[in-house]
Amino acid sequence: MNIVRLASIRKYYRSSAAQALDGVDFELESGEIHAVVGENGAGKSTLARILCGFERPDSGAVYVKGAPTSFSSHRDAERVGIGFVPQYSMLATGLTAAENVAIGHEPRCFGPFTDRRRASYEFSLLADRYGFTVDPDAIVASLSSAERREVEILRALARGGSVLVLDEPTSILGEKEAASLFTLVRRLRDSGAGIVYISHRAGEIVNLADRVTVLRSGVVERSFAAADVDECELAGLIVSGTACVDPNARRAGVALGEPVLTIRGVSLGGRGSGSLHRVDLTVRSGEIVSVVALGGNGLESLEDIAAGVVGPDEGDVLVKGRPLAKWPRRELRSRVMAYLPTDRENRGLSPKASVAMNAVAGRLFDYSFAEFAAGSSPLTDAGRMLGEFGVANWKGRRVDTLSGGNRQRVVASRELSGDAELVVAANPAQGLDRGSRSRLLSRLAAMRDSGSAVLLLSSDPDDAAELADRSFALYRGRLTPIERTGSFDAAFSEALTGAKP
Amino acid sequence: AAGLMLGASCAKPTKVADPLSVAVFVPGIASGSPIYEMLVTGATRAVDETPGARLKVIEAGYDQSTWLDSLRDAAASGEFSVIVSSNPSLPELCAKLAPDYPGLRFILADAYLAGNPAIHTVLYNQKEQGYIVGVLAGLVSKDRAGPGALRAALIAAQRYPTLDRLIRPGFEAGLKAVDPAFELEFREIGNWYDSAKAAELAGSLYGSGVEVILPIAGSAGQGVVAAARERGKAAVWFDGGGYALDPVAVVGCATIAQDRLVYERLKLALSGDESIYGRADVVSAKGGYVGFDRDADAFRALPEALRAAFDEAVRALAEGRPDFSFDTF
Amino acid sequence: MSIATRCRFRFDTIHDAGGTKTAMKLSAALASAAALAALAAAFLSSEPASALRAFFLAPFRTRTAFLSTLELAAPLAVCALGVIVTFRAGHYSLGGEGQAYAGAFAAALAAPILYESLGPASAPLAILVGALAGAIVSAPSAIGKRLAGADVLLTSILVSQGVIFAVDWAIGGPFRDQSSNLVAMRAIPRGALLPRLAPPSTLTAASIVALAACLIAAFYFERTRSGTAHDLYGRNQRFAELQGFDVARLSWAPIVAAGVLHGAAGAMMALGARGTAIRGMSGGIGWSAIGAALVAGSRPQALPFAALLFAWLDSGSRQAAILSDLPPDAGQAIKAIVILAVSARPAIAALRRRR
Amino acid sequence: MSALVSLLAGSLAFMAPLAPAAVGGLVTEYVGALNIALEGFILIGAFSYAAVGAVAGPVVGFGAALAITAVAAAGADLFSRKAKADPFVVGLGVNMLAPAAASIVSQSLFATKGVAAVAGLQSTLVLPGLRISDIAAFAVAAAIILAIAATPFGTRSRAAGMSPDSLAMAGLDYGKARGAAHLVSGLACGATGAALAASVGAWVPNMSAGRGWIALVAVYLGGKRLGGTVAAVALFSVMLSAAASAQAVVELPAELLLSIPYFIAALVVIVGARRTARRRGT
Ligand SMILES: Nc1ncnc2c1ncn2[C@@H]1O[C@H](COP(=O)(O)OP(=O)(O)OP(=O)(O)O)[C@@H](O)[C@H]1O
Ligand SMILES: Nc1ncnc2c1ncn2[C@@H]1O[C@H](COP(=O)(O)OP(=O)(O)OP(=O)(O)O)[C@@H](O)[C@H]1O
Ligand SMILES: [Mg+2]
Ligand SMILES: [Mg+2]
Repeated sequence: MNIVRLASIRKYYRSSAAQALDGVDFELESGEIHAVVGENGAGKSTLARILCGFERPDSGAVYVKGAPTSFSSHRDAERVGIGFVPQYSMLATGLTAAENVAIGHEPRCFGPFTDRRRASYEFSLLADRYGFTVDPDAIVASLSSAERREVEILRALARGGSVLVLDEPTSILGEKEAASLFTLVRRLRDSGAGIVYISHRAGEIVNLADRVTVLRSGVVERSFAAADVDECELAGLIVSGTACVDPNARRAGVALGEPVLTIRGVSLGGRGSGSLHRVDLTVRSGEIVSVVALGGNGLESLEDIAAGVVGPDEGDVLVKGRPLAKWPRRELRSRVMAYLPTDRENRGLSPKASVAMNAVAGRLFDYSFAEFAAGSSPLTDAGRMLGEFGVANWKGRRVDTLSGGNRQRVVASRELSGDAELVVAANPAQGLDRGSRSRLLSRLAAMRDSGSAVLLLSSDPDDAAELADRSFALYRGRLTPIERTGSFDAAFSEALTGAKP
Repeated sequence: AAGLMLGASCAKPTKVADPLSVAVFVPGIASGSPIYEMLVTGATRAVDETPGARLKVIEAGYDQSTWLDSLRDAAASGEFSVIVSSNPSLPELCAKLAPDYPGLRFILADAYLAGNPAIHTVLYNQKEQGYIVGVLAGLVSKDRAGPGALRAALIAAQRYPTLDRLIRPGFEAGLKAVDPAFELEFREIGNWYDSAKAAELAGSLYGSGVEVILPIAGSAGQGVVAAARERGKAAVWFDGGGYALDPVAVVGCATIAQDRLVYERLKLALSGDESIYGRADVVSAKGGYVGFDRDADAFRALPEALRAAFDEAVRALAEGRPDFSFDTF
Repeated sequence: MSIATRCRFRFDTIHDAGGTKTAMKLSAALASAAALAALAAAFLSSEPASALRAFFLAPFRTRTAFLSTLELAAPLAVCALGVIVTFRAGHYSLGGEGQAYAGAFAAALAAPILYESLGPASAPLAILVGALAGAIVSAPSAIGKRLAGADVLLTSILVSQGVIFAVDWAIGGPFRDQSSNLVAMRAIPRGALLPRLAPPSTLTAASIVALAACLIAAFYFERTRSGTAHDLYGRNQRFAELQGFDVARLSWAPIVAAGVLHGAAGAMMALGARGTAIRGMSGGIGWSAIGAALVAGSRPQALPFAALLFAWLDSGSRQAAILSDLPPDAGQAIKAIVILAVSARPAIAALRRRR
Repeated sequence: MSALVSLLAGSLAFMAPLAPAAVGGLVTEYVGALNIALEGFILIGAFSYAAVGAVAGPVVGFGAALAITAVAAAGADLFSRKAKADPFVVGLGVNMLAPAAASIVSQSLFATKGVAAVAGLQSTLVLPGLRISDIAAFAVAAAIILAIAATPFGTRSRAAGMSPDSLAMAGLDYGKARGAAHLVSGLACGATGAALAASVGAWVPNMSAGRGWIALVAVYLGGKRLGGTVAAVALFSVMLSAAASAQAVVELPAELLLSIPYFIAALVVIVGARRTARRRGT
């Protein structure tokens, strides 16, 4: 018996003129993990939001345990036990973790007053039950991305728990956090809950899911039992026409050049376990160097240092032999350095500006006054760059009406369309579907081959494994080189968890 | 807007106004303000008595910085040949307009400007007005406070020339006429409407032993009256209308015969007398233009002897003692 | 296909992110505003027809009235341009009122002196002096933002309020025209004022300057690199910094530019019809300017219309008091209702969306 | 000594009508709306007190001031949400409409557009500088403080301001949270207006005299936090009361004195920001 069923759901977004869902049928059984996959912009998040009562479908029906239901807000969905973990963080960052979970259902004392102590206590009970360790009274703004995700998961589980909808939950999680999430999800499934699991990672899905539904352009293309396919087949199904690539079969013989980025004895304090301690790292032209870390081990700090967002407390950061801070920013960014940030909403995009503007922002001052005033060449350039990464239908649209993956494609279009001498790419493949991911990775490889220096910062070891010439693990702010001998994965997990080989 | 713009470009030339059409320009709001109500009454009477004359009342609101624009609109409408108004600050504004609208004439009460051929002004001798309430304030203070320190106060919205040169010295002269030992306290509110702050200032003055306060503060004066009421102290009022605010606390109210003055001068103008323009007159207690309103219970409740002394001072003033007359301001 | 898309009145630019077009917003809102105002007049006047005619048509009926309304719109447009310049840099400065007032004061102070030495050429210089005064009032916010990251909204409103009191004092005290009962400074000599283009209307070159300023600003934001960087900085400062824009300058320059514009607008008022600085003469222009800027959707090209709308309402409520029996507060009430109606999304667009 | 007492009394008198408005401004700030219409709502409150109080007495008048202003504030917010009108422009309209409407109603109710003194509406002094109406105003402020500090209302309002999405995740409606906050800020402005009118026993056009703006500034000066706002209100009250008392000593120009607190506050803000920036190391 299914717990939730969607029948012929349609949803049209006027602001982006997108038919996000076009007659979708979807069923979720209790005790199953049902994966939803598909290209960027296929309608996965929209499906999830309708299932959870955030949006109303234009037409079609939602059935809960066989009865037709209409949700007017997420509260209605919560009431029947549906919890949601959104693709983007939806927390009130100035409140505490416990307050965020309690909101809307605050425990009371003395009549109308909030019982703070009980809210914290209930939060810790919940966290203990699911094996999380977030401090209930910590202000969310002070938590790391992974910890925030834990808060969101706890919020989804706090009420009901008969259905849990997870929208790309692992895109910003490291391997360890991801593993514990999988355990949790399996446990919930085994206790009879239904799980909707949206992801682009074929590996995860094959290991985790019981059933898979493939969406394409708002329509269900296929739905099948996960046991029927292997990882490679699944990857092919998610993105039409992409063959499964053997990760280790690349690497043209490219000559190593001069050091482009030199990080020497850099320390950065005040960030807890994410502080850096005397980090040395050199990236030469013609190589891809990857640094992999689990959440909270300093990857974000290293990103800030390498991109010049903050200066180090100690040590030097040199780009082409010149201190990074001494570079005029405009010259650095328009000629030398490409930067794909982890935090794309704040750093990588100007969400309320047009897509085209976001695409050409980096080369604004490359145009002459007259060229820019005439307006056609920036627009043409934007079209060309966006086309390269497969962003379609972008004219006259604001970036924040794009789907998550398409936003990342816009960032990539801007940053990787030139021939930067140095690329700092932090989690560049987050939220990208298989096809876009491989397109992005091959673009990075091509840039390396034409002499760029690439620093790849990632919480996903797969990125490193596929691409990197040299790899490091970052654990508690210290770098350890990883030798590519023997089992790569084993070497990684040891370095990442601090277990000395 | 574009369509209207086209309409404007083929507009008619300015028309010549009927010589008997009068605008009463109220630099504020008539209702609730005795001086402006009298302005309207006086002008209405003059127009009613003149066959063929027409009257339009224009209220401009209290923001003085917009008065010029309103006056200009009135002048530009071409509907009026005489504008009657009352306020010390109007002569400058009218003088600014006069060159643009040569046919237009202005009669301004409670104002002073000599020598502009389009403008006739009449100023009340407000020094006398101040003197009258000063004497009353002095008598009442002395009567109530006994032989202690003799202090009275003036709370003003803000400082302006008529206040500094006429009202304040007149009030002080009245106090000193009662007893040269009187001291005058002065406080400024900063605007014409913060009655709560006026109440606060008055409250602390009353608390420190002041018995009578004269507010020259427009609506904010209500705050002074309120403070007097709750502490059993007294206030004296200017220009009429004060008794209505409180039947007990307001013990006296100096008046001006605005309705009569406006009636007389407008009557002259409508009869075709051009000689008044360019002149600046001063009217005083002698002609009965400045006086005192006795018709109130609070005043009648004052001690017999006190009232007698006060009446004597007012009578003397009407006969020119002391002499506060002046020709140029 | 939506009406908005069909009525597109400009070429596609890199800025185009869709959305309601301002021209349509303005005109559709005007229609509903007029209907509401008619209703209000019917209740508040004994002769609603003539009140309405006076309110809506008098400002345009005669050449003089129309040109004077244009002149009224000029300082408002310049102020609103200042608002747009700061808002589009993401700085929410509410200090326009004090800056304009200081500009008027400084211009009234400087004009007679400049006139003595320079003669008729003094007017533009006096406006520059006003602009400088506006810039000085804006400086604490600009410096505070640049050096300390101090909240511009807060510093600007505080400094502005302090300056308003201080200028009130200066105009009413040491710099007051002692011979006058108006709380104002000495009248500026006629020759030092902005020359009137079409007497008896108050029209001066100020309105032409204002229009030109709006067009230049529109070009700046839509078609120049720096204007685009400015805009992107306003939308997301971190992003602008990482794209290599000159964020240090953008953190203070728009604030000072707005100060300059506000100060110049104040000077225009003093050197225009008023002929001097009068106590309280800024009369809420800083706030109306924010209203006008928002009604124009932060687009300088739409600003002349929005400013004209506000000036028209101002003038209309005065005209209604003069030509009909509509009291000033009723005029004020109608003005408020029209502003509320204009701020609403056009009813038409809302209906279209519903269907 | 007596100077100190009178300074304190003056500060209390100034603070009583300011405190509720500032706390009300804080509540709307929590939900992320800059409430520039405090001034207009204070006028509505004052007028309602006088108008209803004239028929039904001061107690009912006070209640009516709270209720009417709350409804007006919630209504304005509803309009801005439903018509998608810019809240700032709506605030501008309210500030323009409130005094005009009061004047129109006053004409038909009190037959005057000027001061309308109503017998029996002046609240009695219980201490120097403190009236019964002031105590009521403080009580309203205290109730709101309690509500935002210790009930779900406060947390939800803050969440609405930080991230409307976080409310949606709790199945709560952002619009309703915003509306509730405006309702409360209306209550607060009603209390401020009523306290003002009760201190002089009359409706005086324009009697708010800038207190709405001071309240707004206090919210910002207090860093949009409860403690800070209350401290800023106290600071302003003392400074403004001191400026008034100073007139007894020297005849200083009132306006120049009034400007000083604002300049000092601006300086405090800039220096404070500089120190925070230093601490953050940027
Ligand atoms: N709030 C919105 N406003 C307008 N259009 C939207 C909105 N949300 C989604 N869309 C559009 O609907 C379509 C489906 O988007 P959705 O977010 O569901 O995709 P997705 O499958 O989750 O993609 P991704 O893998 O990139 O997250 C896209 O074309 C997107 O641009
Ligand atoms: N935060 C901002 N920073 C800079 N400029 C802005 C900002 N908000 C708006 N603008 C400017 O104002 C214009 C209107 O903004 P927006 O795109 O939100 O309106 P719209 O979509 O055209 O209209 P609406 O949203 O009312 O239908 C933009 O084109 C931009 O030029
Ligand atoms: Mg998605
Ligand atoms: Mg928009």
